[in-house]
Amino acid sequence: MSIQRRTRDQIAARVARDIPEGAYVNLGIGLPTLVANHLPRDREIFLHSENGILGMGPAPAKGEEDWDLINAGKQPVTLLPGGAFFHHADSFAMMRGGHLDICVLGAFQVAVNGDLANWHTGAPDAIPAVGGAMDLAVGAKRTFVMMEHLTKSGESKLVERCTYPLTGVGCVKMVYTDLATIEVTPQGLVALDWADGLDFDELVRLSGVPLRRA
Amino acid sequence: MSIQRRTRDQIAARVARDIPEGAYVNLGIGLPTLVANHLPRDREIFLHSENGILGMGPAPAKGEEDWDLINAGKQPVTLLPGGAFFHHADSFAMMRGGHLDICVLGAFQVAVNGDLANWHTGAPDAIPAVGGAMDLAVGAKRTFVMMEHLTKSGESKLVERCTYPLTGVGCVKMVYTDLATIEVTPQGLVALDWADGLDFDELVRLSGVPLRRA
Amino acid sequence: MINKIAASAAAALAGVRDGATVLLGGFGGAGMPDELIDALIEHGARDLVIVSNNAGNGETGIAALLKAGRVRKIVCSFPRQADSHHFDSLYRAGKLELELVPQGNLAERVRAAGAGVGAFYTPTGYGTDLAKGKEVREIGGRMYVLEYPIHGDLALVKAERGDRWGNLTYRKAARNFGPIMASAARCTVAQVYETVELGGLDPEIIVTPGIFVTHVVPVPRSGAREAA
Amino acid sequence: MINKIAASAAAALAGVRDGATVLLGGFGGAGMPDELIDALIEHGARDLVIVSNNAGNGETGIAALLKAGRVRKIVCSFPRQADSHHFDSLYRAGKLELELVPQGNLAERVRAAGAGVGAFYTPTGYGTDLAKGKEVREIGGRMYVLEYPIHGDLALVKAERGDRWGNLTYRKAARNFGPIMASAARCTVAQVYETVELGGLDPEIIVTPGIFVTHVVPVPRSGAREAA
Repeated sequence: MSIQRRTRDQIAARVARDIPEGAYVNLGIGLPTLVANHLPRDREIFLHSENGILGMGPAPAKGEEDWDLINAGKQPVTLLPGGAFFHHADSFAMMRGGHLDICVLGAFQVAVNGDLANWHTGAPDAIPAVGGAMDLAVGAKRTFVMMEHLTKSGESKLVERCTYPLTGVGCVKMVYTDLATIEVTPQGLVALDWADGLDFDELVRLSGVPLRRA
Repeated sequence: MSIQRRTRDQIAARVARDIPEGAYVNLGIGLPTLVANHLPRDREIFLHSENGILGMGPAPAKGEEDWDLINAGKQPVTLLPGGAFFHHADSFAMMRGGHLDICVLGAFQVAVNGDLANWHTGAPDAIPAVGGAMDLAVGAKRTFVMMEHLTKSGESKLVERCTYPLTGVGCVKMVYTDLATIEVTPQGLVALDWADGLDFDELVRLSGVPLRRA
Repeated sequence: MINKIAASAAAALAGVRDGATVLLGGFGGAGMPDELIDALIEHGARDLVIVSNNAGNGETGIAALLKAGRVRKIVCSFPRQADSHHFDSLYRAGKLELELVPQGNLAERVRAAGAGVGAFYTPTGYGTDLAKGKEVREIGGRMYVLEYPIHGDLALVKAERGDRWGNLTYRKAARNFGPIMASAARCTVAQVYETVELGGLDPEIIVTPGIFVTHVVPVPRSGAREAA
Repeated sequence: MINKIAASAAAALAGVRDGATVLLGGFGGAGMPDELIDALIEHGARDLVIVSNNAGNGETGIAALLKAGRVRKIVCSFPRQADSHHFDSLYRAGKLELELVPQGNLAERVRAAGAGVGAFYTPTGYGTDLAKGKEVREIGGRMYVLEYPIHGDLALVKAERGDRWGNLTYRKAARNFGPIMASAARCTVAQVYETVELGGLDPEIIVTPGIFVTHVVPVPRSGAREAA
């Protein structure tokens, strides 16, 4: 059987499974925003947006957009009944103060010790932009990463040591990819589950770093 | 002519003369609260209370007291139209951040360099209580002191060096007493005006510290 | 469904342990969570560290907690009041430790705990006995004292209205320390006079978002104390 | 009588000097004081240091200020956007200095300026290139970076309603950086869609009290830009 790589929606659904009712969660821009579509409707989860929103709801219907009500990616959103607005210092106090249970971020690389690189390729001509990534990475109680397992050229994004500039030191707790779900533990990386048709040894080979079974 | 000591109300009125329209002002507990009664009605002045009020109005009519609306001395007050409530961190940010133009405090002693002692006699059996005095003393743009010139035993409260524990270092700009109005300058104390019937040389003698005429 | 509205104050405080650091909202009587303090006395926890602006007066609230002998230490700015006799006598007898903190440093230290700030430089208190032994630094020609956050195990606050997600509004100057105390504890319990449906609080006027609140305890608006 | 409502944006900005540090509210387009930025361009001040979350996109707001060649340096967290071509080309040509700051450190540094905090220890950025050369310290087993306040000569913010004392309310997530920027500058100018009589804003819902505001500039709600 060939490897059944998980689609972006399947990865998002896998992340959603690990978000319990009542959790305060920040979904980073890009891939992580997909997770919102997979949170079960019967589970109350509080979505935080760095620009001063708690209780963020889904995108508005076409024609109903309010440009004073946007998310971190500057896309229109809605507010659930029970939601609240606050200013930026208060919003980042929620992160830095450890009040968010989970944040989900994209990544270029995750190291075996939980180091995260997701903001800058380090290329000399790249225009750097960090936004709230560094605050989220170290502020949330648990930082989840959602990413493709391999780069376009086939290299593993799980690394011994990040070669891209760091976003945070030792901050990643879980990694969700198209190939596997991996927990970062003090004893190293532990694979919890992996794609259908993928052999564990093959996962280790593709990952290029030590990996244990749960 | 004998010395016409200024009454508490006369001192308060003298302080009020130096508070311009539009000033943001905190009146400390005790003697300084009298100043509010002497602010001209045609002058808009913003009174701040440390417990989260800006735009504080006069005491309510008897029977109209609202115990959720009290001043720093825990006495019932009112709120003017245009007033606002905020929490304690924001309230002290207004002080510490230099947003108050003037605060008026009582004092045990003021030193020639502007050091202030007003929170503790240092007596071994005294129960210390500092409240917001230290924050106000160093936070306001200009700190005014309102006090009796002499202690009950006739010693000057203007001193070369405070013997009571300090509230703030070099923070006092003006001193208003029953005998005189004195400015604290980098070149020393300067008497701006003094009580009727009081000779300047007598004021210097009573003060016990170097004093210049304006 | 998330419902933070507790069955009772006792239920909300069931997990409190001996030795806990308890942050209390309130300035004088305004915003003082009297009913929650009564429940804390009922609960029986001992060796508490109390962080609040005042040290109680009369016979209720913090004074009652002191009288019951439950407090090991109090961190506050203004313990001395007209009728703070329970504090006064325990303090004079050496039975109560006091950490006196300038009010703005108290507020900022609590805010720092809630905001994840490791420490901060404040101009308040520099050169005074209350900064003795503390690290100082000159920044931009001005002298500052290094102060550290005050974290709570428990915060008790009095709000006006709340909903099942824990969102709170306050009333007038009873707001005072409530919002920052609520942000700085592992468990925050708020007493409210009114609970409303989700969406019943305008999202523009929520002062404490529910993320800072663990339990909401409704109390009657006109208790015996109010009538007294 | 105190009346902070200005005759025009131009009048409110008359005192701006070359080289000023200008704090701008807004996150993307929400809360961006476009009309005040237009007036700042009209005013002609040069060599400005701009502090804002983004570095402008399209042809309006900060992008227009950049295009007009008035900015020497920009302090922000997220300059790169889909159509941030004016920033991109100036930056690549070495004509614009960039200080990149993690968004939460940016917010906290501005808040510290408004609150009179001399410096603070933040966990954000520790061990990264953005903390290179900065002082670090271990506090309670965690590593922190020392960050300093960002003071402004001028702050421009977009609010929703204001009164003649300068009290402000905001609308939804357009609040973002507005309140902290307003608190951190020597002169703060707020554009509002509506001015109300004193007392027309509920004292419980005023987000920026007038103490932080120098001038209030009414602007029409449905300008050409909104309709575009």
